[in-house]
Amino acid sequence: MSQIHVTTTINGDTTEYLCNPEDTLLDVLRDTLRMTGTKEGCGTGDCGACSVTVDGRLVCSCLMLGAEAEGKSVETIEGMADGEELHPLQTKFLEHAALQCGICTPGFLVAAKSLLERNPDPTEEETRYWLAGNLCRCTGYDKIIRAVLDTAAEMRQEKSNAA
Amino acid sequence: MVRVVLWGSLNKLAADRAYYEVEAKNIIELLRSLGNEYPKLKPTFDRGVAVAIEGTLYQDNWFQPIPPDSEVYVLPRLAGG
Amino acid sequence: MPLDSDQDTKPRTSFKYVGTRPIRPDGLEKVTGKAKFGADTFATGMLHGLILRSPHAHARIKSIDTSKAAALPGVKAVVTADDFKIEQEPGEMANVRANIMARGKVLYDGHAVAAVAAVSKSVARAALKLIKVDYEVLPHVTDVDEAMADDAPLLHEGMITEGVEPAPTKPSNIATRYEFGHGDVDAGFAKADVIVEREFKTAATHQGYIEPHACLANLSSDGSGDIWVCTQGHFMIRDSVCSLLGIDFSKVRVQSSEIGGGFGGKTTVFIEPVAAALSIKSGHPVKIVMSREEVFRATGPTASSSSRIKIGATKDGRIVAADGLFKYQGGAFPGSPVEFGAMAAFACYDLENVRAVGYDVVTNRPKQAAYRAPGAPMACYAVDNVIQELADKLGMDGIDFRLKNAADAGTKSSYGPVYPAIGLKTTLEAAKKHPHYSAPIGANQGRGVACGFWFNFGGQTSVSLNISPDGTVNLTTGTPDIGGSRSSYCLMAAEELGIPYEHVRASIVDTGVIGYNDVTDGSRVTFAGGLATINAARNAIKEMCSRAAQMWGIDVEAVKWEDGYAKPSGANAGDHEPLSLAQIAADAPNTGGPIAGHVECNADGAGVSFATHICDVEVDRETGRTSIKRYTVLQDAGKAVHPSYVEGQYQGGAVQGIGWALNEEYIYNDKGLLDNAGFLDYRIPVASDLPMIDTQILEIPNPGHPYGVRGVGETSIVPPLAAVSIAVSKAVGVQLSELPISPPKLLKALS
Amino acid sequence: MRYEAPETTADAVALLTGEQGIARVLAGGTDLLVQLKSGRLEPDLVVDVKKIDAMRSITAEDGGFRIGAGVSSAEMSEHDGLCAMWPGVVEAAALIGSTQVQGRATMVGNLCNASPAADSVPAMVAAGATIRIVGPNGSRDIPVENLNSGPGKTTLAKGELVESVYLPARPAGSSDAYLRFIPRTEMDIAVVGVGVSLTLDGSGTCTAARVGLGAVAPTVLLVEDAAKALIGTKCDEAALDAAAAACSAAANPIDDKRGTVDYRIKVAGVLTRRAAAIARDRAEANA
Repeated sequence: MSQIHVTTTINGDTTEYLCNPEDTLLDVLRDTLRMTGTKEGCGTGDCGACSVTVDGRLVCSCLMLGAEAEGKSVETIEGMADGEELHPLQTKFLEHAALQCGICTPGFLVAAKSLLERNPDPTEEETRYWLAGNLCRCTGYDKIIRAVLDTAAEMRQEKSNAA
Repeated sequence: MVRVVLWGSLNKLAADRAYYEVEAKNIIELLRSLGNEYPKLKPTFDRGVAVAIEGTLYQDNWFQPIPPDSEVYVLPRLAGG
Repeated sequence: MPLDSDQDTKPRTSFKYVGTRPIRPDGLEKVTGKAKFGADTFATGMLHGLILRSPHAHARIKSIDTSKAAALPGVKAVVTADDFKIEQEPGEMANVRANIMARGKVLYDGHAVAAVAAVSKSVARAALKLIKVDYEVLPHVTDVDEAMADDAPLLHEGMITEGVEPAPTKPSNIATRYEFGHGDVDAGFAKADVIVEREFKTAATHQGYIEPHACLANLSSDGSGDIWVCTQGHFMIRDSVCSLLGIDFSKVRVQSSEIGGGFGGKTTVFIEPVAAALSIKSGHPVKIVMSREEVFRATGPTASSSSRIKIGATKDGRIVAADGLFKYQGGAFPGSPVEFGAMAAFACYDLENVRAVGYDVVTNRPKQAAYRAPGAPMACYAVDNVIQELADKLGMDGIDFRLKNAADAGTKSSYGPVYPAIGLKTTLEAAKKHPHYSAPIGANQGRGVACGFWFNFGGQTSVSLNISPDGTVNLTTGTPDIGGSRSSYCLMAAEELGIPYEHVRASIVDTGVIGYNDVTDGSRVTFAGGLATINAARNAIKEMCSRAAQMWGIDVEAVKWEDGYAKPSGANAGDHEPLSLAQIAADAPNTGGPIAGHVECNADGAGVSFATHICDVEVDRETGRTSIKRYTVLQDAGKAVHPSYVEGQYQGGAVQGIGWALNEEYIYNDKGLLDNAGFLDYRIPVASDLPMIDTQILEIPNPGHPYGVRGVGETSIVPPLAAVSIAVSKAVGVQLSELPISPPKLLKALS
Repeated sequence: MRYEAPETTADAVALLTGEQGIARVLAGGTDLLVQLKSGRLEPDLVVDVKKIDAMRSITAEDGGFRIGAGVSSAEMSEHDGLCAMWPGVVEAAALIGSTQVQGRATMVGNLCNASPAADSVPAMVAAGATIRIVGPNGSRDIPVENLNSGPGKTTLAKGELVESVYLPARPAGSSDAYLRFIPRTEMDIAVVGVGVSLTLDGSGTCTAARVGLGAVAPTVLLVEDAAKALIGTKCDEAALDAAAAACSAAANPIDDKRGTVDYRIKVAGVLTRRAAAIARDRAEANA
């Protein structure tokens, strides 16, 4: 079984790897590139723990082949903070105690970031539906939703201050 | 003397009494003397039980003192999630 | 364990750090993706392990031929039950041995039969296909009532029911009978003006942790080496693996990874002994990561239940007798939590005459594992439904009726002991006062109130607290942090030492570097670990005071510790400049060497815990769909060390209970095979299913803890089953008696 | 397994035709990769069609829209013209799985997976959508309801694939709606799904209607009796009830882990009434 050579961009860096045709993007991220921030909770697109964005589009990396990433731009949790500067969502998740065990946290953060990029002022209902594909079994979602809404409010405030 | 109450189904393995009068200063003495008097209790005691002394549950501490003339309860060993 | 004699045993009430909401010490790693969970480590030369599982619910294994698999290039080891030779005493460890690798018979769909270790996942997958197992399929049973029938297929020929006198002569699927209670229920019912009797059923549910089981075993041929694993207890993993493989405990160092949820499901072994055996046999590190399908088919869901409840009361609303029969199936081996269910069932009420009988039954399902307040939710669900029906029949408000019969300090509990100070009435009174309880209810909506109880316990705990030269503190223990316990440890250590929270760092360390710790379960960690932390800090303070005493040339009795400083105290102490913890730490090399405080203890004195929940639902009468409109949790925490994580426990438990009530269930087809082994059809609540979960923390100090702390992790899953069920019954005007209340079931009840 | 990502439909057809073993088309992959993961499917060739321009776009055509086989439901939701003309089809596609899944899943993939419970299919059937099939013998257009022959079975011949789906132009006073029932609010497979498309004249009388019904038979049904019950009426309560009764009558479901026969029959009617009312109100707004 011959491997496929893939050139892609991950968190802004050009990255090359060899993968088997049946390897998912998640397999490549975790096992080949050892970027284990992206988690596998189900492998069937039902839990969202493996959320990443591909060309700005939120997807489950377990439902995409590694070979499909050729020429694309992939963003993962490892690229969310800017050096030592956390993304506001990361800060708010800590402040609101929006994580207990933390296994679903990377997926929630990546998915929530994608929401706020499209909709800087989501309602609670819009937020809950956008994140419905991200399962959390610890928190009952309450503090996660609050953290996302609070981040959105703060980011809007900063934007208006900057303007 | 200590008054010992065994949980229902364990009680039936002993003498099916409301309570048992036992001479014991701590948990291990209590379990030993009950076990010697009613050998059918031993396997359960060996697997582990909890003992409630004045409302507090003790699972392992053999030497936990039992106040004289107090009433204690022998219960299944607890587990949790 | 006894507190230091010089400490007063009355719980402390004023705090500087405890009760605040600082950022957890492990937070940064978890929001940046750096935190290492079970599947996140790799070893040089690592092999991939895969497990072959039974396609049958019940079958005799006539033969297993692994030769073709072993011969496949890239396969380095194959194991079967024959590789677990060490005989175990009859009991739990023997059952675990037969569960991790089937012996003679497969007892459920997904039961492990063989395992391989290979250079890649694809080679391992190919190898599994080459293993030939010859099965003789046997009749199966998965329902608890059917399993108790005389003609039911027997899982364990020769299993005689325990707890029955005289012992039965005929084997059955009933492992044990339990009975609890006091008084004379028949005499009690004779005094009753109103009696309600009803039968209930609940489905088996899974803990549903998002992280599948994963481990990496790296053992040498003599059994020595390391295991990395996601677990609620790495000492338990070490002891189990070593017992099953005949290895000295001291040869194996087990490190728990960050754990992606457990809820009781990671308090036993499944893949770890298999990975260890494969590693020894192959001479390579072996990593096994379960698929989600394996998690559902082959780990430990909780029991399904069938129960009958009969409660009688007088016109004035006083309960005179309560009788409960509880039948739990805990899968293929004895050990369902029915005794805890029977003990907890009536624990919320002050009863003169009470009896609870429980049957532990085996069926062709995976061996159950603990799930948050094991056994209590389904029992309290049945009881509180009948309690509410009684209140309605008596024309009494549900909370008033519960208050009138609520257990309190001095009540002889339904399971035996007399309660010390407890918080049930406080939660009921708070619920009655809560605006939620008086808010208007719309059309097709209903409101349910229910109470819940859990025992809580302490257990074996070791904590080391080391003072660093710069005056910061390393706190190490061995109970995996499943939901923020490291921040609670740091808060309690900071409180005791009088230094900032940020100066204390807590870590969970491996079995080679700290004393024994029981698993993280029973809501024990913040209570027991906290108790040990506080006493470790007190031991360190004693040492620091004696160092100060030597510096000042005075008696140690003349030194007191205050706000992080050693200070001279008393008339003859003399006038000395107080010494800070940092100063004492800096001088340590010259004053006697390193300063530390250690505690190895068995922490008893955990206080029982109670909660009351209020739930509003709305039902679509045309489709049978139920939605949760509003939910409020009121629970006693003793003392909330980090309130945010206490609220998180309340909210998480409530939502797991909501899932149990509405949509979660193990569905078996007519072949006895699991039909919904995935998150698609095993339907745990998603964000859009829920409102915010309001919480109210009540603090009735636990006399058994220096800060009054009680465990809070488990009780919150107990009330929701009844609260939701009662709310739906009220919304539709039909008394429901089966969980989950899935739409087809509810629509059927409505027609 | 081989992975190929051709840049023309012709190359894709050639690859599929040339493969001796099992060949599968990869569009969104949200069903295919689950089958790969479970081991139920072990194809020798997977042909990724997302590099084929013709399959990547939504294009206006004869007053309607042609949607390429590689277009995700998220992309559909972002297309204003499509949302205005076929809101029911778009909302159906936007119900497939989670936000993450909608970033990949395609309507053609949803159709070719041949699940009777596929969300977008009843809406496409109601819309009178046609699909363009390309194969070794050229291309042909067929009604969407004619593609599937049973659960997991299509009528595609060796080497054929679906290149696009076409949603026709609509007269004024037209609209559509899709409703499905699931136990949760998201993430479930439809227990029943109903798509209704209709046209009202100036007086509010229904002049044309189509009703698609999913998850109650081996394939998605076009329920003509339900359409008849609406045509010629003002889609009042009586007409909606008649349409509902027609769908309940047409339903021929099974008992499974997601629902019972009785349940699906009853809910098929309930959703028909609700979806038809939404379509009617939308159509009035377009009049």
